[in-house]
Amino acid sequence: MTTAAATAGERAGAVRPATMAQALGRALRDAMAEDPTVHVLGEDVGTLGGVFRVTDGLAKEFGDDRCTDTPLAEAGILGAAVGMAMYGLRPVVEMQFDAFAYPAFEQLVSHAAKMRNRTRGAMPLPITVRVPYGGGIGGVEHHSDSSEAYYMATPGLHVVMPATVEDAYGLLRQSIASDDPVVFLEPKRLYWSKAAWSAEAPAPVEPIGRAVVRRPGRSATLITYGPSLPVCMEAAEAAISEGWDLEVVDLRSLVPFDDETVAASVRRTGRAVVVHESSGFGGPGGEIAARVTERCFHHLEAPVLRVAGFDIPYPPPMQERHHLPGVDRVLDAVARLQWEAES
Amino acid sequence: MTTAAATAGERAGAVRPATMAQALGRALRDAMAEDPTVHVLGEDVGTLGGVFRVTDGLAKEFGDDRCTDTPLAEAGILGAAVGMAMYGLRPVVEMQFDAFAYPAFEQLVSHAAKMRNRTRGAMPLPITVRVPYGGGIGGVEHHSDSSEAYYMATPGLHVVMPATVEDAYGLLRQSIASDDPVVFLEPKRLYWSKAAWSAEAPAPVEPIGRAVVRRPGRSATLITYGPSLPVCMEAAEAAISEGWDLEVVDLRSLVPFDDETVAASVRRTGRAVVVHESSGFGGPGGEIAARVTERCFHHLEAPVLRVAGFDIPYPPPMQERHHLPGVDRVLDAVARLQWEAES
Amino acid sequence: MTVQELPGAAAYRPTPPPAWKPLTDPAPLLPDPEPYRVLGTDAAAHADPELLLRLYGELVRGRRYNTQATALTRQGRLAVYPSSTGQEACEVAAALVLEERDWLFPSYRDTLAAVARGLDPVDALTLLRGDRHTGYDPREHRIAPLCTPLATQLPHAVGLAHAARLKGDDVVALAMVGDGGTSEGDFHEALNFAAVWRAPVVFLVQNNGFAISVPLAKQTAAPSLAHKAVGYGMPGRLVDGNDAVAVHQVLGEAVARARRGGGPTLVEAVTYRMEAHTNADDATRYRGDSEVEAWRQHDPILLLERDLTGRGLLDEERIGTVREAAERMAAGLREQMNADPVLDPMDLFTHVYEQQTGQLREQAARLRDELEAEHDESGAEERR
Amino acid sequence: MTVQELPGAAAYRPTPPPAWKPLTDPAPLLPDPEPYRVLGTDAAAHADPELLLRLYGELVRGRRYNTQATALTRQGRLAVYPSSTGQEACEVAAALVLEERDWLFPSYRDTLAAVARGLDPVDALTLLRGDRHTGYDPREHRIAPLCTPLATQLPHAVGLAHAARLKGDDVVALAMVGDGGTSEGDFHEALNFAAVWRAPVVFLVQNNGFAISVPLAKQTAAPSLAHKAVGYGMPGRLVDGNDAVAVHQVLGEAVARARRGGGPTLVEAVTYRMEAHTNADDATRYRGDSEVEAWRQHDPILLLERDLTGRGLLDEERIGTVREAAERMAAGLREQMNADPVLDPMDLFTHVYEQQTGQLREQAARLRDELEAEHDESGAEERR
Ligand SMILES: Cc1ncc(C[n+]2csc(CCOP(=O)(O)OP(=O)(O)O)c2C)c(N)n1
Ligand SMILES: Cc1ncc(C[n+]2csc(CCOP(=O)(O)OP(=O)(O)O)c2C)c(N)n1
Ligand SMILES: [Mg+2]
Ligand SMILES: [Mg+2]
Repeated sequence: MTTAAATAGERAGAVRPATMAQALGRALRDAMAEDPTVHVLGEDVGTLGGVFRVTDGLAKEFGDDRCTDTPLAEAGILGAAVGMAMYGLRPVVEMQFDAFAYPAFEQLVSHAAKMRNRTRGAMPLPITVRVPYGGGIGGVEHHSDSSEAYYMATPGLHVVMPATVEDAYGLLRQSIASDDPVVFLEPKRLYWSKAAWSAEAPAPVEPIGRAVVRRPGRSATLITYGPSLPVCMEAAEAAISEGWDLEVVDLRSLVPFDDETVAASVRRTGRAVVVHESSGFGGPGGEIAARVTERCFHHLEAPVLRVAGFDIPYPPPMQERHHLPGVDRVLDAVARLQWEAES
Repeated sequence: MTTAAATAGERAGAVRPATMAQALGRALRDAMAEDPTVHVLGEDVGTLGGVFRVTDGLAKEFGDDRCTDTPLAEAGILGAAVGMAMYGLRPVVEMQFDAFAYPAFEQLVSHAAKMRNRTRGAMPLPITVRVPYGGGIGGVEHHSDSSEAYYMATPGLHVVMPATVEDAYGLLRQSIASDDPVVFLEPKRLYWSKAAWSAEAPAPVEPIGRAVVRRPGRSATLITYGPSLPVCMEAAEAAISEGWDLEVVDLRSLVPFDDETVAASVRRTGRAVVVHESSGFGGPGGEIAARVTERCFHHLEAPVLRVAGFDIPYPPPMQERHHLPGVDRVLDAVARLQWEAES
Repeated sequence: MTVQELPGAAAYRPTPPPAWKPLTDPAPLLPDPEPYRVLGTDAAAHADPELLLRLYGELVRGRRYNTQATALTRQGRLAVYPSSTGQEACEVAAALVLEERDWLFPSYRDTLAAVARGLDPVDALTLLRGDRHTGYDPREHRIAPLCTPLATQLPHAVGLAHAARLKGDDVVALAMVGDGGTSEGDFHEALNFAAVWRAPVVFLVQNNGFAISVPLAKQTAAPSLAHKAVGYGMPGRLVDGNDAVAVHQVLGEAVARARRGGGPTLVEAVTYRMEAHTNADDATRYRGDSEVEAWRQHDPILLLERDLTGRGLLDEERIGTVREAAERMAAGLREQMNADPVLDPMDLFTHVYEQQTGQLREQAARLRDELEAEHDESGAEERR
Repeated sequence: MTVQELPGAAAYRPTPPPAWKPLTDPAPLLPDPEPYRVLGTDAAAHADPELLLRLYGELVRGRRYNTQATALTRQGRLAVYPSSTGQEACEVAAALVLEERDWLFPSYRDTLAAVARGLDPVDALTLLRGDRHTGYDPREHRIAPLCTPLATQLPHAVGLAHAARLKGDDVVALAMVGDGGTSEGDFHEALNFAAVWRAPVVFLVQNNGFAISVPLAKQTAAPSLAHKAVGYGMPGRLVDGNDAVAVHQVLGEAVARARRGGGPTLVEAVTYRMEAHTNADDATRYRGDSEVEAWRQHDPILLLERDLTGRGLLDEERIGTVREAAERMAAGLREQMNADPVLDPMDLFTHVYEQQTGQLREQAARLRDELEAEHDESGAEERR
């Protein structure tokens, strides 16, 4: 090993266990340090550091004007962010919980998503809307919604969902750097998930819009993202003993959607299950299954199946385990992929 | 003909050409006359009779308290309707245009949709939210959105879309009579569509949740609803000369979804195209295609295709004809249903 | 358009725009410059002793309920509890000021108001325990579900009060919201609807100084939250939220006005959240001890106790009796909350719609199968 | 908790709740009871003649723009036009009061303000003609896109003004909204943010008496819309919206206050919409002729013309010159609007995202094929 390499190694900094929340916080910090136009705003993001502590330390390091506790009004927050972006800033908005982004729906759908298009490119809006989302943390009503279906059905928005610590950092940096509005969905129950990671030299990640095969396999493809990735990885491990070698594709973003990677995988395996926590009906799974089928029809041995949350309002925490798609349901769906045809 | 029959015929009233807007207005009137708990509220619904004149005459006949011009605030309107329903009234809300329902999104999603479930059945909310929706009328920005994808992804809401004059009356009466919240999507460009219809003795229609085969056929199934039904009917006529006998299924409601009728049709024809005006990506078509494929996989000669609006913000009126799925696009999709396999 | 023949400029009097009506006098709508108080003033002598003692009993019981609920979070019996410790005067007065036929619209912090209105102490906690979103039939005690999305309950209160008035029922709705909640659009829309409709509704803002970590000064620049009333054309009232008697009086007047057709009122009660936002929050991150300490001297129980003791209405013995009653309530709550709630997972599908849809039937069947398989398996394990 | 030793009730002075600060004086925030006027009062004599004549010219030009645009709807050259006839004083004053570096946030009715600020008269109409959502680069004249969803532009103005202040730029934002728009939650949230942030923004409410068919009395019960300011802690100002000089003065003061760091102001201009809501609306369904007639006597052009003529600043000849200029503008507009806009359907996919997504590329390719096929076919037809 040459000295130069050693120095680079040192500069790269130590690889330590980090939580997703820490990686997200670091992404905000680094973005703010590099680019003075990056501003963070939201409820309790300043002094408190956010209810999930993702913005911890930012107000101290960059001042209240760069990391701002706003009045309690989500339409106002996003609307103000639109105006800030119109003036050339790069606002990063935190919505406190998924369901509390709904008051900002009109600003998101009728303005953030449409401003670039409306002005024929003259006025892009580089806004990142961070939304802690999904269930599994025992939250009371309105604290566990999965609302990606709403956002993906809104042309003009990017919809990004990290599932790993590395992606949390990398995708958030990319989102903030993007000149388009990004709805950045942070899986609440992965906030405290840990991985070895270097804050000083974070590993580069694939660009937004690229799906990644997290586990290669030959029997069938599990298509998933965000909070359901760990479930699928676990299911894939468990499937080995059943004789299935499952491939796991992490979408990483719903918009843009990576048809190539997904279709290539399904063409190889001939079978697919889409797994997500959001309700099934009208959820992302329908779109994904339809796209895959359009592209891979003659490669499919069985219809693309979906494992999703039930078509019910998110249940009380004591009942949520029945609602959330777990390993068993994924394996059950895999079992229903018409393996008889094989033999 | 016996005298009794003649009298019944007279009582039934004359069958005259009526527009969808007239049938909707009549449905409101009859519901209000029959049930004193039915209240209409919204912007300009009183004196003006609504910008589409659907509520014309109601304030005069039933008074301002039954048909109320509210302040200009959609969350307030729907929120007040929630409270009125909690007290036992049966509010019918008019949202002036599709995109102007977005300010009420939180009230719709977090309250209207969830109240019955939250209170374990103790407090159902019989609210009908009428939304003039879709494009094709040359409306300026924000006046032509199709937002059914948002509503169908929200458990607890019914989503109903009439496509005929008879259904306009019948489905609206059923929606108002329903003890659950209904998002009632009125295709703007069909408001002035006419059909022979008797206001005095409106023909009964199938219940909400039942799809109807509007045109039987054997070659392939067009699955559609609302503003795209006439397009599909026209396409089916045009297809005859190409040698295709198309079946047209009118869904009439997305929630509940009539899997039986749709799957039965596709099993018969072996091919299907979903047609809607809403953007394709994340739109209803994905869900429908996925459901159909799950149920009819081995009957399908080709993947279920989708003809939909592009994945773009609704364009300016002078460009909308390029965006809206028309007869040619439907026929083009039918042509892509892999007919070679046939011969 | 032709140029008209005009008199010289000085000769014509400015006329107001044609449709302009002389303004309603805003003066009666404006709140007094300082929060209204009774305790410690001469007015206290005129208060009904029975009411005072009732308020006192409820305050003590309420405080005990708060401390017990917080203790239950530590024991893992309650997932989360947003305590109203320090705010009991508002909670209790809001409950007591209403008639049985009236309606209460609590926010997520107002379990105590619901309990003081007669709701079973356990049923009030199911949302926060996590077994049921709403543990009670709202119609039984006319208490709307505890509401989590801030300020969204306010238009409900307006709609309900409006509906009652239309039906000719003599019903008032009282809706509770926090200082932070006043920033939401729904607050604005609700108050405007209420005023335009002259709906019999009273809005009680508990200004407890914070929205989680955000202090009032970052929430508003208004002279007071009560001043917002003027912009809707309703009276705004400012009251010391730790003075139970004052809160009861001010709310009582507002309820009476609403009842006699006088329309809505906005009441701002100035109080303080003595505990953290919830048990999961760390208040030391955003406020100092000295502020909390100052408010401890202004504790609502202390204020009332001082007054009652000073006027001979309360002595050590009566205080003891009141506290014992509160202890009994707490013990009962503890005991009941120690039992695990019995839940049926199939309930998930029961109340989504009046009639279960086909797809829900399918999903329910799938879950039933899973549960039976689980059951068989665990049965098999037991048999082994 | 122990019972403390207390002095007798009468002996202790009530103390305010600890964190309670004496209120800001609401008095300076309250609007005067009647709309401020200049024309026809002695104050008019002090106004700058040059400004008066400039205002007059713009009013006449603005009226002509309005009538021309409405005429274009009849000729099918404009899909729809929400005329600001009768409201020109507000439109023009809003435009003229701003510096070049400032920003204007118009509502869908305010094409005229945009034009008076320098926007090309045709570019201002693309939204309403239907060829482009926004026919101009907002940064060129610092005019935000004409905004259709009511009140949603107000938080944008606040955010932009806030951003400018943070950057140290001397920029003021002026945002326009109607009386109806004040009922929306976004109005509330924007004003609150502006006041808390002391953002350099001026809110101009054109109270023209109606929101489509809904009269002000069904919109609010407030003494005036300007009174809403108090609830945010900003000054509220009430002005005769048909008195161009008064509007210019009141807005000018508000802009100056914003510029020197004094924070936002809410200005209510009392005016009247002389035409129907748009050409598609039938105003006879909800209002009588006599009301319109009364306002005709209070026409903004008439008021100013009277004053200027009375004081010898204007005569038939100068009026003629002004009108000729307006006619030339109208003729130019007519001519330009007679040309069909040339549109490229492929534009539909160009500005959805910075980088076209794969699915948009596919869809664009499909449309291109369709268009080519169409083209070939019509070509073939022509050749036949
Ligand atoms: C619409 C919405 N946004 C955000 C939240 C998250 N949240 C819960 S409590 C709270 C602070 C509430 O402050 P305040 O209204 O003053 O009530 P308090 O907690 O002081 O009783 C916030 C931001 C929410 N529940 N609803
Ligand atoms: C959020 C929203 N709701 C409804 C509408 C439909 N709408 C267009 S103009 C209008 C009335 C607006 O009245 P006002 O604010 O007084 O402005 P004016 O038309 O008088 O200029 C309505 C209800 C809209 N554009 N946006
Ligand atoms: Mg508070
Ligand atoms: Mg108006």
